Amino acid sequence: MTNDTANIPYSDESILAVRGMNVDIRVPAGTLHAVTNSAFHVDRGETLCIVGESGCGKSITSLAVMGLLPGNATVTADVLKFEGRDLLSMSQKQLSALRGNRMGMIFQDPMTSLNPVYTIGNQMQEIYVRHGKGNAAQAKDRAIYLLEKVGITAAESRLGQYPHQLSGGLRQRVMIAMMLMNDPVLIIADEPTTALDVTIQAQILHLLADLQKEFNMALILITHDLGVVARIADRVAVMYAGYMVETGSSDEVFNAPMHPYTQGLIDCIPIPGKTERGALLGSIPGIVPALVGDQEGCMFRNRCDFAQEVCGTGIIERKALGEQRGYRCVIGPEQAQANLQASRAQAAVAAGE
Amino acid sequence: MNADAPVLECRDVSRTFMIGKGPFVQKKPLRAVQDVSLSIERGEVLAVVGESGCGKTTLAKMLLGLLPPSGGEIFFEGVPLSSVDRNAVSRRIQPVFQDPYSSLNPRKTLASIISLPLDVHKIGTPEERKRRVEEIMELVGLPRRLLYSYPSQLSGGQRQRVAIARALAIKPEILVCDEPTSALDVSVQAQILNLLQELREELNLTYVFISHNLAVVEHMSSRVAVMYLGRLIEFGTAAQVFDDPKHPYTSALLDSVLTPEPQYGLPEITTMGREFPNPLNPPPGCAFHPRCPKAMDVCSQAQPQPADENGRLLECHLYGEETAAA
Amino acid sequence: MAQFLLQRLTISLLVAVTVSIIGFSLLRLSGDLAAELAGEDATAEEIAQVAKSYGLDRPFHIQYLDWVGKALQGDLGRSLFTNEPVLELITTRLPVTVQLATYSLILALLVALPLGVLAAMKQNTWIDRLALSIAVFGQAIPSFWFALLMILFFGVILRWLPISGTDTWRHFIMPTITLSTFAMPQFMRLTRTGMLDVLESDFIRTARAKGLSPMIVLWKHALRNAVLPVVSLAAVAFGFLIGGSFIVESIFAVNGVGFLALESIIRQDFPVVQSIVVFISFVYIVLTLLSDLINAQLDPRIRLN
Amino acid sequence: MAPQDQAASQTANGFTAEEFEVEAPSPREVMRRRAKRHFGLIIGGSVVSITIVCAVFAPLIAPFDPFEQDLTRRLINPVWGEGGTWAHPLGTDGFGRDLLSRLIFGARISLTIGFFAASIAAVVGSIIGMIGGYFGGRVDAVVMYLINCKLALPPILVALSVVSVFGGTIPVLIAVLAALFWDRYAVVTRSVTQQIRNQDFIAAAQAAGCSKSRIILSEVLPNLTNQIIVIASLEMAVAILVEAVLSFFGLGVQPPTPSWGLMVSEGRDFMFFKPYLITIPGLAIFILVIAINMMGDGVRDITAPEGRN
Repeated sequence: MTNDTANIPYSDESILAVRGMNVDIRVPAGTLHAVTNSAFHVDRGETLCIVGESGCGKSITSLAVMGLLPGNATVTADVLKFEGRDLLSMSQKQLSALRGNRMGMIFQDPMTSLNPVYTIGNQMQEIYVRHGKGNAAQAKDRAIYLLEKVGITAAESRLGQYPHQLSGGLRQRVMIAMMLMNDPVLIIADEPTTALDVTIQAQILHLLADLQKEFNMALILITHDLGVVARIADRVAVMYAGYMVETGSSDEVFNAPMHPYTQGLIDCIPIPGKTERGALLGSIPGIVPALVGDQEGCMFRNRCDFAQEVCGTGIIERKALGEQRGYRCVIGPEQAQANLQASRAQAAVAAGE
Repeated sequence: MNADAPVLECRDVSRTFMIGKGPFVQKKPLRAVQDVSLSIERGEVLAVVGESGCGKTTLAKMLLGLLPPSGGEIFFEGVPLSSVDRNAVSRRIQPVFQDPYSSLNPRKTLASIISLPLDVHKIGTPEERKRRVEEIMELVGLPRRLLYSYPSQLSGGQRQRVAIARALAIKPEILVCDEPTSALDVSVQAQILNLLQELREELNLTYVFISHNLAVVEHMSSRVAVMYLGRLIEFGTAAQVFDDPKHPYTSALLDSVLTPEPQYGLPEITTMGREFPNPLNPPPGCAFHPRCPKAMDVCSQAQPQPADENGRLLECHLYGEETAAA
Repeated sequence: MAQFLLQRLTISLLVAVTVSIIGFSLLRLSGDLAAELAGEDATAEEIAQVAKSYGLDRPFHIQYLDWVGKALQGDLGRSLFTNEPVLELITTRLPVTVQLATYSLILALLVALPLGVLAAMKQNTWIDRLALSIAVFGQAIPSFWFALLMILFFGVILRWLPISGTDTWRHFIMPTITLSTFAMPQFMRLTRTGMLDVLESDFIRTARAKGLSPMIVLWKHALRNAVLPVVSLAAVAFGFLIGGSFIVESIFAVNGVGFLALESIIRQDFPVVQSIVVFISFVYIVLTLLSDLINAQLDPRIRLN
Repeated sequence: MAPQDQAASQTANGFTAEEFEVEAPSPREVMRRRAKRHFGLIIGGSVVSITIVCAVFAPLIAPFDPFEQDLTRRLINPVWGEGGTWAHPLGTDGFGRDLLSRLIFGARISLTIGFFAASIAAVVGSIIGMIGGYFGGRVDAVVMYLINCKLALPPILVALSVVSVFGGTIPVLIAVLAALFWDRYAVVTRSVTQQIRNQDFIAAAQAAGCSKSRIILSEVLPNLTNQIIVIASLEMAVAILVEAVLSFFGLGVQPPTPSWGLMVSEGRDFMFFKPYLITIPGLAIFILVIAINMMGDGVRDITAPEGRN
């Protein structure tokens, strides 16, 4: 496969740098191409959001970085570097020395992500002691300090509690505090607020953003919620069917989306004060294609209003618009913007009727 | 039946569950819905919003007649729902549920799922039912070819279309949609919302639309009922509630809506930082006061009474007679 | 926790009462007890007299309460056959049965737990298939036949092991193996599925994301959750092993409670049979209660709710 | 209405036919495909089918009358043993009866008792379990209490006692075994029904006006059939084993009826010098029970939602 992501620049200081990453999973029906030619990087103090709908490969991407994929998955990449060290050439032992230590991960469902039979304190101390940061007493002090940091009152008494005694929002805070025990440089949060109520969601996101600033970490936030992305991301990568179809800064992607998928996705969301009440929303017809077996052309073409014959063949090249800005579509940037204006005008007319 | 009466009306409806298992555990009352009064006019979309555990799903079950209220009464066109035959209710009010995976029986074909209401009420001959099923499938955008497919062969959005088709099969007047799109992807959510909008106009339906997603609610509804811990705390037209929220909880909910507008950044929600209270042990007075930025002394002492504020209903000590008197 | 305990105790008591009623009626099912006691060529008058002297002419529930009252004082009646007190018969034979059941339980767990864990970790490999085959084998083999085959092979052809009696530890080898094949497959399957479920759970992924070593993930985080159901089964299985030991006991001439039960059934010695049935049920009830307590101790969700 | 209809469906989805193509096979098709690749199911199924054929056509297949004694032809070794003859491929027993013929007729006993005991237990246990699981509360408490009582009684001892009182006829054996093995159906159907009961499709059926019995029979039961079949096959195997145990101890099927358990018992007197008398009938039980187990496991595998193959 020709690789058009190799020339996207990244700095030596980047905490995590990925270029040309593929994840293939063996399934009974064949090979599932979960992630294809993926490229991203994240620096200290920076928030990268990977956004996409279910099955687009965003969670697989994060698990690949953490080295947590199941045995039937294979990861290949031109570059997969964490703090300048090649992750692909590391042994499982070396990887597990990094996990929970230099990089932490927060999962979607706080109700099931903590072990029900051990206390909060036990689970928080364990990660500290395991990575040789100190003894149990020091771990306890650090745990109390961090629980207070994430806004949990009566931190010391919480250490003796079991997960089922806490609400979902509190558990997610515990999870965050636990992953901060060893001062990681990278936090990957996979849908950290999806299972929570809207009011709790805003708090947790705020907490993550504040902690990231305070500890000067790199944050990769994985979500399907464009609202979350727009509000928290520095840079955004939009994924569809295993491909990163559009990348850029948050402002660029949301204010001037180039890829028809990104454009359609943004138009799907009603915005109070902007979208007319009761009018029809923009929508993307059809469903996500199956990713098993050989692929050719653009994976979005079956659902795309602007699909042409060329979309069905070969590899769709990434069009670079700036250092980090790019998208994977045959339509040129001017035409893409014109298409966006035209479809929005059409929607406005339809709404006016 | 009274034609002028609201199509559905709740008067002081409450539902209490006794929580606790076994003969030796003391049961605690969980007041899932408390003294809710609201009306639904023909042809409108009434939205019920609130966080999980606020009682909106219990209210939906009561409106469907699946759960009797433990206090108050629900009226259907002016007639108490409890006096209406269960079958008559089911012919006129139908549900659409949140999870399209659990709402369809995995062992049945689409044909038998969609025709279930017709079969139960013995409407028409088998051929007529089949024709009706095909007709309704086309209406919700399902190709006829899928007639004998199983739910496991469909995507989430397709399944939700099946659920809508089943609800519409016996031509009901009211659909109670309980979080109909929250299990779906954004692009599919838009498809389903559009479908619901079109069906409503075309079939002259009335919707009770339950959701926690305020952006969706604002888009869909004509009137909005905001619930907190079982109580109706604000109830007015969509314009009233969304353009000028009065209750501090409604404002907080609106503030926490995250739209894809990068210029705004994350909202500051300070007092909402407190956790949602335990419904088994609700705070005294106004249940929202521990999280309320405008809480006063009275809020922790007395339960505010519903007050009419320019045609909208509000339950807050900031409004109504108390403040008027002060 | 106290409520949980109280609830379990009440249920156990209710079950115990019901089981004792069923056990008591077993005796009545066997026909006219008075006629049997009076002897084969007793006249109707003599039978009536016997019935009266044993209190058999009273209503059923009075007889039951009478029986319960005596049983609570340790009087379980006498054997129709040997005229020995039933309690004495059972207590002298119980130790060897308990010994045999304990050995078998330990052997079954020693084989099944590691095998189950290994099978789950190496799912769909040859180890997994081997473990499942052993389980199917153990489930399907008729234990009386398996016992006979072992006698034939190890006792008669190879002459390695004694084929009957309980004199030395070597006498226990074949009975223990036979009895444990009965319980082993269940333990194996339960450990395997429990482990498979746990290994797929979110908190195991969390433990791995924390960088814990595979050994700690397995021993600390996975196993404790996976063995919760095995603990319950172990208690139940112990009751089953005592109840099912008669096959093994009769074939290897182990003079335990099971053998006594079988002899008594064949001799239609129902006071003994009824006492053994009720006794074993009570053992089972106490064991399940115990396993609930252990489970509550292992699982804070039960203990603290 | 019609033109409106059309307009609506166009704007509602604007789908082309291709996007709604169902690529996934139907559940039945998936089952069929998995069954074809399932080694255990094929082997187990074949053995069980052969046994059924033997049992049904026993009089036509068996070379001899299984009851006919011939003291001149006692204890002839099987064909591979010393003095074996093709006239009696598996040899003869202590009464000179042909072992093969007795084995073939014995399949009838095993299968009849196993099948009817498992089926009756399935009906009783599943009804109890579904009722407990569906209605919950007090009804469920009663069901749990019944199950607990059943579990507390030592099954085989009770079976032995009851059979010793009522005699070892086939109807008695079936009734006793069914009464002893309903609990596993009840436990499984109860817990599955509890899960299903909370699914939205039950609420949808209620909202459509279905009666309780209709919901249990047409919404809940179809989701249980696979599990019930799996348990039934496993319980059938257990029932066959228990019947063999009872007969082995002389409390089951009475001689001279050819039951496999009884044959092992009869062979026990000669086992030290004619081991085939116990190995052959024992092997028959073992193979049939393994085959039924393999079939049961196979059914579970091919009907499992995610497919374990």
